[in-house]
Amino acid sequence: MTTQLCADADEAVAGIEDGSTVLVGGFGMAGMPVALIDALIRQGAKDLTVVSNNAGNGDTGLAALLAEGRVRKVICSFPRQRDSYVFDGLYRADRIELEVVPQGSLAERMRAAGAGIGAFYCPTGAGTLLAEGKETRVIDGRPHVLEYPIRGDVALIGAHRADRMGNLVYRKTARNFGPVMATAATTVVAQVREIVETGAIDPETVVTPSIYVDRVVQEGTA
Amino acid sequence: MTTQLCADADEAVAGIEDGSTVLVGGFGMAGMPVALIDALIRQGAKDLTVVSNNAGNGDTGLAALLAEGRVRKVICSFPRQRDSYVFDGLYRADRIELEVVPQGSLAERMRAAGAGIGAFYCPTGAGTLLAEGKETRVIDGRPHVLEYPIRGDVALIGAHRADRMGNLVYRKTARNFGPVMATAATTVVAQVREIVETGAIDPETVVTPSIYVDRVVQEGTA
Amino acid sequence: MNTDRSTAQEVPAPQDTPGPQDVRGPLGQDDIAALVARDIPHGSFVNLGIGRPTSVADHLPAGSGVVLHTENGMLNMGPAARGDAVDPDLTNAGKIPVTELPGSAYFHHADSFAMMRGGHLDVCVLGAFQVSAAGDLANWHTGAPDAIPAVGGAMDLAIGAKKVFVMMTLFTRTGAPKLVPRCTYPLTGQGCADRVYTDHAVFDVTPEGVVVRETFGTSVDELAGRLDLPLLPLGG
Amino acid sequence: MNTDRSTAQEVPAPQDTPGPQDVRGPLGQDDIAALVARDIPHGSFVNLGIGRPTSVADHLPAGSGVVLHTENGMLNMGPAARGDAVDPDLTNAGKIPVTELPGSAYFHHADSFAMMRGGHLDVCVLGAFQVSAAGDLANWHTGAPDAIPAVGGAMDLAIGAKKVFVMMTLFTRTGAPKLVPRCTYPLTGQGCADRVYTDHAVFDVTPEGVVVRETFGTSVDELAGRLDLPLLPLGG
Repeated sequence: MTTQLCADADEAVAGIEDGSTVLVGGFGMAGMPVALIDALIRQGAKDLTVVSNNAGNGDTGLAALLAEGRVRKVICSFPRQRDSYVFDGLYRADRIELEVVPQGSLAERMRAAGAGIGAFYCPTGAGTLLAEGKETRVIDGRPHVLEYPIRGDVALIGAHRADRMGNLVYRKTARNFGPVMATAATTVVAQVREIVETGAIDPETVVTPSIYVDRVVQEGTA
Repeated sequence: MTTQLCADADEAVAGIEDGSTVLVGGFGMAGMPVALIDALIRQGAKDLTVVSNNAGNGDTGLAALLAEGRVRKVICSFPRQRDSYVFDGLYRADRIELEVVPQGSLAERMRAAGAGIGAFYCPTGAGTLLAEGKETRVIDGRPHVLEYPIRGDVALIGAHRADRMGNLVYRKTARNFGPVMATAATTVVAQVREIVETGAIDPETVVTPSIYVDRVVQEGTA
Repeated sequence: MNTDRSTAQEVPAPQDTPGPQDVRGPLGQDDIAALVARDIPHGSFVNLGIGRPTSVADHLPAGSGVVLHTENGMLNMGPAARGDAVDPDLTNAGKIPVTELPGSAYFHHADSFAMMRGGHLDVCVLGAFQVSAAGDLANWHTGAPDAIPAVGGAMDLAIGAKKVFVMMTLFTRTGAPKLVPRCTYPLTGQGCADRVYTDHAVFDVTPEGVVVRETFGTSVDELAGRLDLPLLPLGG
Repeated sequence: MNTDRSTAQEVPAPQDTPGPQDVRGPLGQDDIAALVARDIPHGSFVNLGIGRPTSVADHLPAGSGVVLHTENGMLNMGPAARGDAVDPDLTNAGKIPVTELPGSAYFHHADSFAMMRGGHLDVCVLGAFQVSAAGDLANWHTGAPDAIPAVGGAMDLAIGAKKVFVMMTLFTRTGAPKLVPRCTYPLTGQGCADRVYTDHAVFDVTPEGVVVRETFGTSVDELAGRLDLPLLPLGG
């Protein structure tokens, strides 16, 4: 349905419900939807499951959401970083649940959700701790782990530019998880640096077509 | 390894062995690597398995390869067309094997081959003739069919432009199967309309990165 | 016409004798297409099957905001190309040259079918040989022993869209119903058809049974006498 | 340094006492990186793990034709960015600002890991806690009960590349071998390591056993006395 151009980040995150699974884009600060996370903190939804590559840095962004006790579970590939002390503290206090997923399987499981794939056999992680309890199968002589889709109720992503229809382009390695998360959530919210007229993005270069994007907000309109 | 810029289409298809599985790009004429198919006809490899969306039209291209009796099996989504009389004749004479695959499963099975996915559960075709003999599983209340990768020994694809390093861009709906096939074959050969200097293609717009491309030949250098 | 998917070319021409109860007799194909177009919500992302379903585009009003998908890798496809606008690199799934509209996007086949299979299209419109009371769809194979099987994207479309609308005549040339208790032709997809637009009536396939939404030159009772399955009135 | 994957920060500093038999004593980390760089074929597509493996890039000669992949979505990554070239949108997998070279390409995470998992990279270079005689690799988890598990892309890299090169010191700070009969740390991948570059020797993991390719300031016999696994001489 038609992409909604939001007046500010608060409008963009309106309606996110308690208990939602929220996919949060970015790899480090590149592609991180900071304005949307800040708006989600103000918005108040709690008991969230957050799916993101990391589990927050320092005291801002995801870390601030975690610090407010709003996140029940984190699904990520790398929670432990030099400045992930907010997550570390919650984890050691047994106040947050953690599912560690190899980075590629994290991306592929969201891709499967977006692509209507029911499950897939993946060689990554076979024979390791992270495959414990998972179904396995040897295919072509190689062990594989059966992985299921990760779906979001909401995806919050950062992109570079949108047209008014909702087509997105990214910039350099800030592309990372955004295009995959945009396919995997019921409601997809993108913060962008600029919004251009429909037709101003070359159709050959669109990375996330408008069909995947529900709401767009320009950064700085917070 | 470094992409080879070939002097002509014959050099580009050199070494294709009898019994090879050849992925052939294109949807209708859009993206069809006509010069490479013609060169493959001259090259002489036989007992081929051809994977392509269709099974040849009229008397040229794929149809000519079929007419020469060089193809043992076709894996495609839609062999029967108004002018597919070459294939039709071979099929009715029991001189060619046919595996019909839903178009999306055809693309996804090649994507799985390129992406290192061992197999995947797909809802398409569940409960139909095309799922007969295949393993099935109900996931989230919905029947799925277990689909395995389709790998090529060679892929012959048409693209719009290459840089000298082998990065490819396509044009409009001629993109179709090219990018997927490029990930799924051991040796990937692309015919392009022009070859530009490395650096002349915006890195944001590359569709098939050079890592997937083994040989490039410019059309008209036949 | 190259037909990768639909069976529209095998749908007989509409009957044009007026029905007994309504001067608005059985509809022509164009009227059916107009009905489908009427029911597509504003701003929907839609795939129109090859053949007759393609004509639904002609009935979408200006400003409908409908974005057309073609499974060979494009969103926001424009009308058929004519004259100098014909570009061999730009076709629809029927391999007919088309145009692009502002805001279009291109993508490869795996991404295009991921979009379909993943349930991102709001509506898909398909032709059919048969639809069953359970919403099973048969539109790819006559089951004839000498037929060369060819499925194209039919099965992907059947299971992928949020809503699958079927357009067909209600009866074959020989008068056999095409809305049936169980399909006798090989299936394209199980339980996938949501609504069936025909020359005599529009039907909803629901868990309770087949509901008649509207009739054209006939009545629910009369239809019930010609079809071998129970029919429910709308709102009944 | 943000470490999403490797364990290089836990690798002790190299011993710099010369070995008993060779003036070329145990190698420093820089020498190990140079050895790895020497063995990367011209034109290879390579992923260098975070931490020490990153330094291999400094030893690739001009004209090596090596194309660097970073799993956060780029091919043909250039050197670290300095000064005005720093762009927050352009980092490597260690989140260090980098540059692009002519002919680079960007792609999203699912495509990037498809490239890795699909076996398209020629070489990947990783750090390790332990490597076993069977090529099992342990580099993500100490197994300590209070450790917060974090794997990043380690498992994907371990199973994806055509050749996996490991760079590590051969012994821990306390002198325990890191090339072991069986890993005691939790595995990153099974049977995935092809070659192990250490300060004392370079080893090939083969179906027949661990082969010593070259030694630095030591001998095969002396190594055999310090390691708890059989060693085969090169060409033996």
